[in-house]
Amino acid sequence: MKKFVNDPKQFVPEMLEGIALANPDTLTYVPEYNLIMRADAPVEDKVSIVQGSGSGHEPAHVMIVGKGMLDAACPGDVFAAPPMDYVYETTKKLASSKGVLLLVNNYTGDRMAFDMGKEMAEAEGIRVEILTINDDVAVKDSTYTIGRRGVAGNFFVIKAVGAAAEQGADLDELLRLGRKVNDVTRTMGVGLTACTPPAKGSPLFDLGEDEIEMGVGIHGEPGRERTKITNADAIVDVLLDAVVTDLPYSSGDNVALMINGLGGTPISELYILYRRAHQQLAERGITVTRSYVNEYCTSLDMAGASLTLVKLDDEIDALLGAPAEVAVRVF
Amino acid sequence: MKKFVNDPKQFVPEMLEGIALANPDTLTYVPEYNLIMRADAPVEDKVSIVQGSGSGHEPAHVMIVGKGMLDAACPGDVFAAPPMDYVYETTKKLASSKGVLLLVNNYTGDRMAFDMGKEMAEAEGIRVEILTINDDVAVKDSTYTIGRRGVAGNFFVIKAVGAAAEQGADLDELLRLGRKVNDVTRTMGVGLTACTPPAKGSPLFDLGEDEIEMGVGIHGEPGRERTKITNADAIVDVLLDAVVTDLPYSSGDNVALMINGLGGTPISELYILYRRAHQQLAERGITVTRSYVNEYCTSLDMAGASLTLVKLDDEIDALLGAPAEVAVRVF
Amino acid sequence: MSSAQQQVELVVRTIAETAVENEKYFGDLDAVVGDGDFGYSLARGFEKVLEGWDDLDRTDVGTFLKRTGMIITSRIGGTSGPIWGTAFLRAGMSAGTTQELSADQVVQMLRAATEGIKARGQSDVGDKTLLDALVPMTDRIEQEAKSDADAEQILAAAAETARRAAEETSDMVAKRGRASYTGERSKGSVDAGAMAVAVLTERIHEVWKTEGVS
Amino acid sequence: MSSAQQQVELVVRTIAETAVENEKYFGDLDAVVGDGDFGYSLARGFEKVLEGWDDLDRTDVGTFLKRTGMIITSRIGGTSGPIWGTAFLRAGMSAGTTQELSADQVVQMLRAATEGIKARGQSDVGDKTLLDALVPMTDRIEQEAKSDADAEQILAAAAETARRAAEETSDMVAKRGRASYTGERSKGSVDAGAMAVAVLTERIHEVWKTEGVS
Ligand SMILES: Nc1ncnc2c1ncn2[C@@H]1O[C@H](COP(=O)(O)OP(=O)(O)O)[C@@H](O)[C@H]1O
Ligand SMILES: Nc1ncnc2c1ncn2[C@@H]1O[C@H](COP(=O)(O)OP(=O)(O)O)[C@@H](O)[C@H]1O
Ligand SMILES: [Mg+2]
Ligand SMILES: [Mg+2]
Ligand SMILES: [Mg+2]
Ligand SMILES: [Mg+2]
Repeated sequence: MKKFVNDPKQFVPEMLEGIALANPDTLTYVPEYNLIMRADAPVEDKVSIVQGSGSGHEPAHVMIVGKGMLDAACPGDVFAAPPMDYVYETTKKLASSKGVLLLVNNYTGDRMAFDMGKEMAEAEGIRVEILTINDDVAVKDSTYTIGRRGVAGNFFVIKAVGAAAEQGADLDELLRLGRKVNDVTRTMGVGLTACTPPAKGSPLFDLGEDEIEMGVGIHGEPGRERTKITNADAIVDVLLDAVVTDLPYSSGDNVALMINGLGGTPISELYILYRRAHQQLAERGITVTRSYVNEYCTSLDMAGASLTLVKLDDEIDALLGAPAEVAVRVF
Repeated sequence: MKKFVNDPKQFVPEMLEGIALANPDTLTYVPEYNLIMRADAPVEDKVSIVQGSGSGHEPAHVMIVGKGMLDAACPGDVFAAPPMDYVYETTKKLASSKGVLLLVNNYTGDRMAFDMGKEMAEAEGIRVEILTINDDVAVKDSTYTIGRRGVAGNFFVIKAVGAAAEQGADLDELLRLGRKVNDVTRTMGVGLTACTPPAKGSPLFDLGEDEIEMGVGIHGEPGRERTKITNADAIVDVLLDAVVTDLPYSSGDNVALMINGLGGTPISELYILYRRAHQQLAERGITVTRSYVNEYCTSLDMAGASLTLVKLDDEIDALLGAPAEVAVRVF
Repeated sequence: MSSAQQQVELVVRTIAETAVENEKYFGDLDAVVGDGDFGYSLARGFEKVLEGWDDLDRTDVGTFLKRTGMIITSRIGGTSGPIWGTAFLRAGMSAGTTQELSADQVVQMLRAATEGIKARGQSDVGDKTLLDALVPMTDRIEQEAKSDADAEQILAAAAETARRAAEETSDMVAKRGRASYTGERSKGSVDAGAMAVAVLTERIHEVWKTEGVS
Repeated sequence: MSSAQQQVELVVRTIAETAVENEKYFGDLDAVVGDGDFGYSLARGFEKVLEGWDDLDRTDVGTFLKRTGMIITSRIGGTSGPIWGTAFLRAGMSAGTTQELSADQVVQMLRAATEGIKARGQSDVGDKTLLDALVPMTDRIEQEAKSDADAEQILAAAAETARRAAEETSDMVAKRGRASYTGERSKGSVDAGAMAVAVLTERIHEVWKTEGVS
């Protein structure tokens, strides 16, 4: 394993400590619950927005805590949903007069932890709602599973409800908005390599030198199918077709287009993917009016990328365009 | 080779096209010279700031063109300085009444291309100055080389002169400021893996499963020495000691600390490095007042990182804190 | 200390130690079609159980199991925290203040744990989860208890059934958990949770033979 | 077309084609202690020369070489663009409007190119660059020209010297270019630029034997 890591068991706490040290004025760190929260949270008269999920997806979610985005994140260990306690304690700490919105990526472990945490917090009189995100079109047959996974598209739900909460929206309004964004958001990913969890110390699966994993999950779960590697444009075409036809997005639509890096792929390559996606959308009469090319939701050090579309209307567009401040930044 | 690439010869142009498509309102792309420039450049009554260098270091420099940073970037092919023509044509296009400042990372090819481009532009009556950046402490013996390399520390020079130019500083003042920042900036990097240039299709060098390259360059040039891999803290200690003792930075100093990812290392690991560096600086009585943890100057898909310190005074601090807008962004 | 308490402590301690020892093996099993963290999650949680071992509330067997369950739920993340925590909580609720453990009581505790897992995981036998080892194992214990087998013999039978059942999950298509995303591709490898049940039961049987209280 | 023009075209064309053919080999040489782009840079630049071949200004040998140099400087990046471009420019300036190429004139052209490279690269013999093949090769041509050797024999000697000199760069420590950053570690592998000079000279010799004009 070639990683910057000390004791693998301390991977998450040490990362969180780093984030806290780098952002002393804006973030507070509560080690007992892996909790990173806005220094000024809970903000009175504002719904607190919280997301948990496993670690290993950075910058999601601990590095997008900040004004206009999340009020707090309480991650679990690498690829493991947070223990129910973390959710419960975080919810208590974040309780504002307007309540707490828990954003949950649709996985068994996360769903259970947040359901249990919510119940316990409600028992103490805190108003809590859960909004489940499930944008991954790679998971086809939902009768056999807990349903579609939540992947990089969660960024748009967070951004939208984060902006609306800042503008004073109440819990019901945030639920409406979050569901609305989730409903028009679709993602599919591709893995070029497997990722290596620090505690495992070796890659999660074997991929041949000429193989890629189409529809890969963000936890190194295998995807729809293993295929031979092709050129960048051909890969984009597969991802884009799966995503576009799913909603479907159609001629005349304005969309946000995200090319999200999975951790090991440099941004130069992401722009090569972006180029093709933008051009192919134009061919279909779909206009990209917002572009997101960076790492948003990674899978440790996996080389790969995902493609997300969000269908925009004026309401969503305004929320995505609202200002926000986060730890993952350039300046 | 596992990369998102079509024809390797089109790697740079396709990436640039992607950047242009994603930023139609703010950037202009001139394919003949690999030129990405601010849509409103040259801004009258403002010195234009230009940086070239080879490609493969993204977001440097094509993705940090924008208000308060670069006015233009004219990259060469992967790891190859731009041809002299690109520099010349870019300088002509960017010529404003206050002149053009060319920022050059200290490499033979870049120095030659920019010297020749400058001479040709001057022959046409354009006022041009060159500022050379050389922050890499890994290159020890400068009598045997062209001198220290310019690496991730160039970000701070760009940020400072970019901000000052926006505030109206003239060429001489920018030269003074840029040299001042360069003089208090030091960097050292470490490579965990070799990078794979798309045209080569295989890693630039071989590193054993338990080997790392200390003092590695950003073009896959080998570094000071090859050592056995150790834990993250021990690696930071080596980098930090080399950097701190070089200026030297000393007790009572305020510094900016950058942990720069080399392309294949996820941001989670960068924060583990940041944590140790911040703590060790505190032990030495050095206070981190500005933090930069992200990818700034990469080496394609190399797993690795570099550590940069900038000694701050009020003047530099204010320039680093000034607003700026670039293509590499989260929102 | 009641004999029930002694027996439960031996079993819980064996489970905890075996989970810690098998961190890598369980993790590798989960890596095949899952995300590889199952071994890590169990090991970290049961490490906590062992760390706090001497301070666990031993008022009665039920309390002891419930406290264990709460440590697990609060310390283990992923799917396994809620699943295993719930199992221990329910087993504890079923055991109550009993002083002696009959085979029937053990079966009742295992049934309670099973129902808890099903409810929490919205899952059932056939979904390729730990239930596919746990349920046949419980059935076997129930059946053996009707004969005149002693505890050691019952455990031997349980271990044998759990192992066979766990191995048979290899032919199943996962319908719950992360493995389910791969659909047909989940065939051909055993479920990590089911195999953990088998390994734990085998280990309990071994320990019982050498240190068994009765 | 003057015989000088014919000869220069044959040489330039051979250089260009050989550079394109050896893209991978030259790149691999540069990868050892450099950044691996040398082969790519040369190949892309000389491809441009070949693309524009028929339209090159053939007013005289000097102009032809200078136009070639300008394509190289404007199309090749890295260190090699300015270095090789300058070499062709200076050779062209030295050749001027000559109609016939004597061995002495060739030596003068090579000396001019060498001086251009030294000035542009602030480098000299002994720095482990292409100069360490180019200068011994030029010396050898000068020496052979004093005997009564014909062009083909002179080229054979030049190729032999270039190859030996290039191989000897393996013992040198790089003092210029990217390889210099590695200091002592640059020992043990040949310089990519020097080896390119050797390969190109050998190829020119071969082509001359079969297609040579004189
Ligand atoms: N819905 C469920 N109900 C019961 N058991 C489940 C369920 N989902 C998964 N499991 C069990 O949990 C094991 C995986 O646990 P763990 O690795 O902690 O989960 P994950 O990483 O997917 O959150 C599986 O091997 C299976 O036995
Ligand atoms: N200062 C210099 N003067 C002359 N030749 C040089 C100089 N630096 C490098 N070279 C030659 O150029 C070759 C490398 O060219 P290239 O790969 O284009 O350079 P880089 O990638 O370092 O910019 C070296 O093998 C050497 O022969
Ligand atoms: Mg997990
Ligand atoms: Mg180069
Ligand atoms: Mg798992
Ligand atoms: Mg090179």
